[in-house]
Amino acid sequence: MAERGKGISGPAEGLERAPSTVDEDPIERIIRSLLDSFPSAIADFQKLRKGVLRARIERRDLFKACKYLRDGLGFEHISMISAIEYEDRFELVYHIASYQHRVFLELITTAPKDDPSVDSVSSIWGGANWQERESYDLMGIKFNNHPKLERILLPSDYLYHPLRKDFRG
Amino acid sequence: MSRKDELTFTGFVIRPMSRTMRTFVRALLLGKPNTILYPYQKLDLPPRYRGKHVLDFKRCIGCSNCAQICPNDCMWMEKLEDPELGKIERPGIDLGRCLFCGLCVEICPTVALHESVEFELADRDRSGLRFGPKELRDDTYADKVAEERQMRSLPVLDMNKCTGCEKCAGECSEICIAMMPIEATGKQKPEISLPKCTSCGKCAVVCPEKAITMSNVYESYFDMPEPKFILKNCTGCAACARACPADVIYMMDMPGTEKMLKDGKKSKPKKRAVFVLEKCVGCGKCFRACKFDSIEMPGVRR
Amino acid sequence: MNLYEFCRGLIHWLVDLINNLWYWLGDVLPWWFGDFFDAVGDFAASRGHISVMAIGLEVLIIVIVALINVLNFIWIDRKLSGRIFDFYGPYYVGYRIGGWLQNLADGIKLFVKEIIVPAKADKFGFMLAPIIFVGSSFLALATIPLSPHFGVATNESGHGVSAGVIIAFAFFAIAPFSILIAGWSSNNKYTLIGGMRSAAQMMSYEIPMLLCVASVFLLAGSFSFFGVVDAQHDVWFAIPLFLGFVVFLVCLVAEIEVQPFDLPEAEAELVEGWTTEYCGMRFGLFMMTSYLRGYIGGALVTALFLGGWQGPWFIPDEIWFLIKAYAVFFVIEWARWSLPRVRVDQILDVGWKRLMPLAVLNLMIAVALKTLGWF
Amino acid sequence: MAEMWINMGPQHPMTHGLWNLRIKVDGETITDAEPEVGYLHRGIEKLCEDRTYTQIIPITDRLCYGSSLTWSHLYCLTVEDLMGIEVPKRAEYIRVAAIEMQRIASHLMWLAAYGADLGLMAGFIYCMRDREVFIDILQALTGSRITYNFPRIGGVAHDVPSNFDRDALRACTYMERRLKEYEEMFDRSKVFMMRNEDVGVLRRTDAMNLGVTGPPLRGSGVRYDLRKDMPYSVYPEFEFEPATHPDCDCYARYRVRMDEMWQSCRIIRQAVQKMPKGKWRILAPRNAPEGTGVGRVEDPRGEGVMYVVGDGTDKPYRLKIRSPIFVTVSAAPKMLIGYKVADVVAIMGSLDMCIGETDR
Repeated sequence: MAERGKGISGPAEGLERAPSTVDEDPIERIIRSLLDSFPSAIADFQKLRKGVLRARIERRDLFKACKYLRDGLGFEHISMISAIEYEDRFELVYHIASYQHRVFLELITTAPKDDPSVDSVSSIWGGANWQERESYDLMGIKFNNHPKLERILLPSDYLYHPLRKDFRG
Repeated sequence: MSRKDELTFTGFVIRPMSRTMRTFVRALLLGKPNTILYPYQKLDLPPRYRGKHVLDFKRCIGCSNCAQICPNDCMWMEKLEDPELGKIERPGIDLGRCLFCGLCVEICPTVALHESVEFELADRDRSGLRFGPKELRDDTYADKVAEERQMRSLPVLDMNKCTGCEKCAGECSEICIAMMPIEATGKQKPEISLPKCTSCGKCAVVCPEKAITMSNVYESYFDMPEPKFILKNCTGCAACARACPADVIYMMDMPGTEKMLKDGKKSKPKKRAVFVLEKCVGCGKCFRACKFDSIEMPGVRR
Repeated sequence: MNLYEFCRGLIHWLVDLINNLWYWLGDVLPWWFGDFFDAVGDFAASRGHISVMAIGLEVLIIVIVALINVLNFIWIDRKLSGRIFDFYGPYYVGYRIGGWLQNLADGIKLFVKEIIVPAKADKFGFMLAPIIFVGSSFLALATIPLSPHFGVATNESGHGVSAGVIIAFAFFAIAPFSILIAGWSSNNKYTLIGGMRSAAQMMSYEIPMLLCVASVFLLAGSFSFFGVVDAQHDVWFAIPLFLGFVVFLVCLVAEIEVQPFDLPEAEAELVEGWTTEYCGMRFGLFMMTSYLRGYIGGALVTALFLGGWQGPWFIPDEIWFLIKAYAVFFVIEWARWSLPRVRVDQILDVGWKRLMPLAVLNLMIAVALKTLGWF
Repeated sequence: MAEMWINMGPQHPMTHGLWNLRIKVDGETITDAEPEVGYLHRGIEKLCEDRTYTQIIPITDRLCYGSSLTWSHLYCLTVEDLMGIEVPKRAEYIRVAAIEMQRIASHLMWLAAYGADLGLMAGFIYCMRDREVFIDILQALTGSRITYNFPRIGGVAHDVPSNFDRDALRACTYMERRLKEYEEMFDRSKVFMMRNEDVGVLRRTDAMNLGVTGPPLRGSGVRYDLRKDMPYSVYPEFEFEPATHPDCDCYARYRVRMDEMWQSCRIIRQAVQKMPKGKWRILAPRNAPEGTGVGRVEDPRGEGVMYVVGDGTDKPYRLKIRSPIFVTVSAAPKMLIGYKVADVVAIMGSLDMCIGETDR
């Protein structure tokens, strides 16, 4: 029998609000440190609503940026990975949330039509594993270094990626 | 709340068993059990319950909005001959495919379609679930149920009588009536901005020709597409006016388009369609009737 | 007059009736026929033949009574537990008698269903398991008398089998083997786990249960039902041996496999456990027999701890016995519907760490009571 | 006994839907587990690309049979974000009251299924019986029992019926009395606690890393409730406490859901009492602008997110749905390994599976 979750004295332990040593809003701090770390990669920074940010990032810097987001900035939770097909490109939207700072980040990266592949972030967030498989299954995006990139919702011998616009049932 | 250390010896069996025993005694001695013996007793259904549809033939104008909003394409329009109403078009429903989402009832501009509380619709055959307009018909149902939709008294314009005298625009205190010239006819018509209208009825009173009347119209929460008229394609064939279920389209002469015939007489002038968009229900029938691409409606299937 | 004598008298009367006609036939027929007729008639009227016929009739009566009881038990299970759940239970079939006929209707439905044997099952074991299960349960039933006058174990001397309780428990404990056979022969992973669980479960409850029975024997000084019940003339054993009574009841729930301990057929985790592959009347037999075992369990508790058929004079002994058995069964069902199922390691825990010491303690109490001479 | 793989599903009493849990057992101990989903994939995301914005609302109802209202509400929130619509205050209050009723109904259905999983049949029947109270109120409000089709883009479909506030307050009082009975029947029952305590331990770090959300996350000691921490709708105007529990086991998840029912009763009372007068619906545009909208709500099962891309027409270009259970079930092997076969029902039951939203 596995032992109980020892060492958790109360629900709030380790989850206090952002430390007040930084003088400004945690969101401002996140934006600044992200821009400092990836000046070339992060573009088009927007504050959409209260606590919702949007950023664009180059495909090759995605993994590094995600690692920095989790380890350096405390984005513990990957909420959603959505793949969108446009006429000239694929867009991958990573919705990443931070439990500490109450921030919701929309990280967008693009992949060209002829090479729809990005680095997998499932080694950073375990929750990304199945979502990447789903994106592969339905949209045909390849995720490099994914532990098990197989179809998940559709049968394994299915030939098409049905969410692509050229798919006709 | 309760934790392991609070558990006492009674926790093994006595507490949960006393809980069930209380229900047992209540059900056995004090009252009836909670079940409803279905075929003999029926549930009390609220008036909003969404069951089998009921169609009021007299209210229905045959606009086919219900058939268009249906997410499952389970409605169709059927042409039929009625002794009272003449040649009409009314919707039928395939309840075997129906979601019972109620969007058709919500979009109906005249509240002709209702959903009754009847839910026992089982049949041995799929074709038995296809209800044509005649099976749905119940012209008295709408009077029996309480009205849910809001009504507004709004001015309705009859272009056949309108002379373009501008009296209504002068009278309107909210300045919601503007006179707009009708291209190529030399006339003008009042355009009423309905959101601003306070239903005061002055325009109807002042109109010398009784072209504006106040009538009760159901409020709609759906943003329907509006037809866009392209004058240069119009041949004046009046197919759209015949197709329109809501009397939105009037055919008007265009002076100056008369041609000289061989015998020296002038032909009749060409006609064009004029839209009174305040009355439009956005069904797209004119768009579908027009063979000359003279009407555009973005987002409506042909 | 006990049941055997009643049957014997009945058979005797019938044989006499038929023989009168028979001998008359022999008289009117030619002599070589007549001799043969006389011989057959004499055999029919012989003492041994009438005894055999009487025992057969007795068995028939007891089985019919038991089956009616089983139908009642299923009805109690459905109807009264329906009230526990705040609904009606069976209602329309047999409306006048509270939906009692629903059980018969279900039985008829199960009869007309096809019996399917899985292709890769061990056919012999698959067929054998229900036979052992039903047969052993009926054998256990046969040893239990409802009163001094009603029971197959009563013979002409009227004292019953001297080791009746031991025989009842011996037959009662055979069922897990048939469950194991059924689980293994079905060739299905769920049934296999169910069968293994049954074996593990038997290890945990059988010993404390028999220790409790041993304490009863100690106080009663007899192995037969008559002796045990007679010894409870003054006070029911449930009062001095209250601990043993509780332990026995818990073990009994495990033995007849109802809710808190129905691990072999835990329907949430192991589809239907060891009965997963059975269908039609074979499943019906399993189902019926599990309620029959509930009846046997109630009867055993009644006989061993609740004073058996002893009660006020205005109720016949048999009815008094059945009332007690029904009450015990209702308590078991009540616990069944209000408690969750335990886990397989927890039943071993409960059996060995809780029930076993309590059973030993109970035996010590019994020894003390006996030594003090209070019984 | 040698190790063997067992398919629990696609048709199995444990699964509550159509999915398959493959477990590798050594005797009765689980050594490996592998969930398989996809049996109920209906292609809702593709379906939505061919429907107008209004027509999608009844389809989003079909995402989850347990809490269909949350999903249509989430869809409407997302599209309102895309279109930039401000919803009338009264509509928001009606929505909140309806959603919290839906949350209680959904949790009651979970508790019923959980009771049946553990073999507690009385719990099953009682919870289903009490769920009817809320279903009846929702039926009077929306006109349907399971798939409500009630929220609209820019408000709700109907105003509240007469006597709604009286019925809602009465139902809350009834529910609070019932909850005490449930606590007596479940918490105080030793056998129930034996099945739940120290079973299915999911550590706090694991829960955060694996993307587990909702009651399982709060049951692992993380105090994160979207209604409180990233409020949507009018939730900031209500007083309530997000339920958390530090124990990380099945009992903690059970406790969190029970406490959430208490809090939902609180919210319903406030919503009904504070409900302002006014319009309950405004006219929404037919065509959405180009751009994106994102909505994020606290579903009864976790965090539900929708992301919609509009292209200027009356149909969405792309609609992505994040199902909480789809991610949570991928964490199942972490919880299952090392426990017994009988614990599978407790662990998977405490996650509250809903296959409709998982497979979409």
